[in-house]
Amino acid sequence: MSAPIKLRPDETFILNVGPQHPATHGVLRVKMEMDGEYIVNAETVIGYIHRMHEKMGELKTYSQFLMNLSRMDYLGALGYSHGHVLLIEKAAGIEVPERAEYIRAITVELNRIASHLFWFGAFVMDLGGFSPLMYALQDREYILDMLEAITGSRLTYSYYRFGGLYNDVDDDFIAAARRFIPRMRTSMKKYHKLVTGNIIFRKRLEGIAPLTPEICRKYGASSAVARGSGINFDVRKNEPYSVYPEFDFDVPVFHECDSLARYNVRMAEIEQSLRIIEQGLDKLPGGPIMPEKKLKAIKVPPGDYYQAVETARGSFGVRLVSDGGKTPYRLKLRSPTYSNMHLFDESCRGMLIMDALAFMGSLDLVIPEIDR
Amino acid sequence: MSLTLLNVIVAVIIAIAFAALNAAYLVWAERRGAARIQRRPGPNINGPFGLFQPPLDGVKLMAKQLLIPGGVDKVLFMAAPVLAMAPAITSFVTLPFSDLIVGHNMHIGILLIFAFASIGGMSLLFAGWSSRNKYSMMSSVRAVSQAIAYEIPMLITVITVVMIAGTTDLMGIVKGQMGGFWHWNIFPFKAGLFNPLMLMSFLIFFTCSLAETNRAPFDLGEAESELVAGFHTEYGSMGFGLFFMAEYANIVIGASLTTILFLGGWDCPFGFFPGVWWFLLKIYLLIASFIWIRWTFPRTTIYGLLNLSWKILIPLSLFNLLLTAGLLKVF
Amino acid sequence: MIFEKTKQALQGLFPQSEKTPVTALPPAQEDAAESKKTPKKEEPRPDGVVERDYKVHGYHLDAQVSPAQLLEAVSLLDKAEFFIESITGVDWIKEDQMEVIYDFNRYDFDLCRVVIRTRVPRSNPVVPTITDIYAGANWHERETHDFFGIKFDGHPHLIPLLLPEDADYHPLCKDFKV
Amino acid sequence: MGAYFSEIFSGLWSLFIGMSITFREFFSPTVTVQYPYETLTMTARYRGHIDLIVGEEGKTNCVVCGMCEKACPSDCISLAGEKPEGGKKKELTKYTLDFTKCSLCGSCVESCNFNAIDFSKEYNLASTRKEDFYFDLLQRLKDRNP
Repeated sequence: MSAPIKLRPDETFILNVGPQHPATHGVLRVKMEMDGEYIVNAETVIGYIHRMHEKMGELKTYSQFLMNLSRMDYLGALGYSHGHVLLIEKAAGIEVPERAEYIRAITVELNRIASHLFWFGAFVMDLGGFSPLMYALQDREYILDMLEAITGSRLTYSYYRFGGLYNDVDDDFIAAARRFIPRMRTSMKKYHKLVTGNIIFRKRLEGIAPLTPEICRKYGASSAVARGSGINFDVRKNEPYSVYPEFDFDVPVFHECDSLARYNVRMAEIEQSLRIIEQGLDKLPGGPIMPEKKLKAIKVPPGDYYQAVETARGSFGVRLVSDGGKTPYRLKLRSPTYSNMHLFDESCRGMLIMDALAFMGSLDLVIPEIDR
Repeated sequence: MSLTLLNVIVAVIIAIAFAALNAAYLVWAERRGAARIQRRPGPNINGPFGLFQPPLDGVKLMAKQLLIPGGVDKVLFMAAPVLAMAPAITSFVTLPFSDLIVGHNMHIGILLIFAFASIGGMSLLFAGWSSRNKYSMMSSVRAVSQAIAYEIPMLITVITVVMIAGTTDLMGIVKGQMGGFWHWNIFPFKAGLFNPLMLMSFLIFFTCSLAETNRAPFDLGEAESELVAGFHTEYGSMGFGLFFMAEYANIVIGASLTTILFLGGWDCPFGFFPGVWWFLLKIYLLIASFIWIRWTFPRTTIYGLLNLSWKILIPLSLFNLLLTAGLLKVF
Repeated sequence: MIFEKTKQALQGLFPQSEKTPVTALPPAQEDAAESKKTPKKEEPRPDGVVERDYKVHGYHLDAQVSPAQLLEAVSLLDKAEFFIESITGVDWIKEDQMEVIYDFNRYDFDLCRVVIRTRVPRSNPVVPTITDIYAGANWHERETHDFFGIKFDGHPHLIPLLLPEDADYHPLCKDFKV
Repeated sequence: MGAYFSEIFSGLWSLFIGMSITFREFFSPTVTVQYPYETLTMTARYRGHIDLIVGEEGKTNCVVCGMCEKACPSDCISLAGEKPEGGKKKELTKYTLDFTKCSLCGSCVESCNFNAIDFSKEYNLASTRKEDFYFDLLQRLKDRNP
């Protein structure tokens, strides 16, 4: 709800939301200039857990740095590794077996669901509802168990390798994934009844924080932030990579531009991801998961390469400038939330603080991913 | 006279004990209930079913240092938790639990309870203002606007009930509803009054008592994801403990009032064996639904809350007031 | 097609007299153009528009402009409804130059990724800001300033973003030792 | 006017639907594991910290090639070996893992061509002292087969 009263810039106070605040989900600080409960001005301060991944990328060899990618975003780790391995494979000309690509797509989509489920729970908790978080975590647990069984870890998977995968999936995984799909669909019905249809929930989000497509474009927003504003942009469709062209899925787009639209996009995405997983399991070919020839140390011909992928949080890009050496000359990680968070400052002006925090929740922030 | 005074003192002591016991075990019930709803076991380590958890929590709170942050208004800061607890306890004195168990019945009992309830709102204002914390300040302002907005529809529905009963005496209100559930004010099908809208009034009153006690989905004063912990952000140890107890004591009062005004007090639904057990059963059912609601819904916004009060609850309760007045006049 | 349009528009920035490189490079020539950029060669790539193989490089158009032309090039893309993906720098220490790379992409299915790059001397790395055109460039420019020490002339709030407030080092410069 | 009442009723109805769901959940069984009292077994591929594999005669398979040391992104592994007199192969004399830096990525295990290291299944590794995280894997190997 925008401010119906005239704001008084001369009678304001500064409110520091964060670095430790329940709504920021990490160490994010927003310096808000408030007039009562209305925000006059906001300045986001980030960088509290900046780890300089890009410098590490320059100092480590390609395969050593691969592990860092899954530490960027602890909720959707696989998507980030996927972008990196795709880039290096493209640049160094490594062939990937088809089975490996299918398994990558399946695991990335599982990871996307896990990430969206966590976001769903945390978002509803931001709005004051506690129980959906627990239900979402319970469903997410099935995914983590599945992924743990094949990758060996629960959050920071380090599962992909240049040219393929670290481990093949087994029949248990496939059976578990098949069991998971109908169970998740039932849960989605429950979530829609419990949360989406709830009048209090709808009233809190409808018309809150409208983001015009123009703002999205100026800030380079992606993921549900763009798709909730009527922009049909999904890297999986716009720039098809990996085996995504093989799958039949839709990109949910909502035109309301408000926080509820962003929520609806993510909820619809879970269902689309389920469709992808279902098709992936049906189509999963046999064969090796790594190239026949064992790869030696990877070298990339000199040049400038870019690869974008659609992670759970939006369009993640890796830019590699190579000089032909063992380590990248420059490795830039374009994180999607960085751009999505950036538009918060401009868009939250004139909002009530509780709406602004609901808006912040709808952006799906993972702070380590912003700070890198 | 002296006997009455003694009576009141004993009643207050019993009320304190009852309030404290309720607060302690309602916390336990809330934690267990929330856990069950979320498919967890809840506190289950200390004692059977975790039943020793509340006294242990109490010991922990009491053993903690009473911390007063620098720069606070000390007098108000100390007074606020006491001010939150005192009216809650005092209200118990005049609540009739059955036709025999009542501390001190008064002819204006219902007015007394509402007078005390508004002191509770003041304690939140004191706590928030004196804490010298911006979050607390915002929280207290919210709490006060919420208290004002919801006292109006609440009082209007109470006036409706008072009109039906013809008395402000709580005992009298219950006595008017004796004789089975069809006589209760929630669906009054007794001679001379057939008002189908009383169910709506019951819902309005119930909603208002949720809002008055600062419970979810109207817990804007606490709003932990926005205002950290709201008005009690700066309170630790027993200062926090008193706020906590006051909240649960207020819940008990809210449930008791709802029972007395709409659910026939200690009356049995089928007309036999009326007694205090029916009263307790009813209030604990209501409290269970308080807990149930809290763990189901997200929080409303401040404007959503005020809109609900001014645009829906007040017009509807006023309409019912007029309708009831008309019906009473006609029949 | 937006690709052709953008290419022509960007080529318009370079007068014919300057003899910009040919547009569609066959692969062999493209490699030659690339190797020019590598630090082994002393001579950096001249300004101009180069078409890249999307399959290998992941973008379509690569325009190197001088800092003075930057704003014009970026506003061309803004008019064509591109969105900003990122801004980053590269420290070409052997050539004693800093490169600023701007990535642009489109929301529609008319896929066209454009990279705009500009080079400035290492001793005085100043580039005009594009925050007036793309508000979202703000953080990207601050980040590039943090990491490389490149100054963005006219930037409204050029203070450290990811690094601590008092940071006086630029960690991605090649002469920064860990 | 009609919209006003229909919103009230549909809103109220959505609240009751929500309550019916939590009511059902109230009576469904708990799903959590009471952690210190019950534990789950780790999956077969669980990546704990590394351990030396017991080879023939209770000895390690390690030939001190140093591949794991090189592969490690965080320099956690340091190993040393020497040739025994008359022997052909190097023998491992020291293998320490600095667990404070290890991120459990598993690069070392993958780089090993001699099947000498593997992941352990240990996860209860909390400690307040830094020294507890410098693991002497050779010592651990000896402890496992006395």
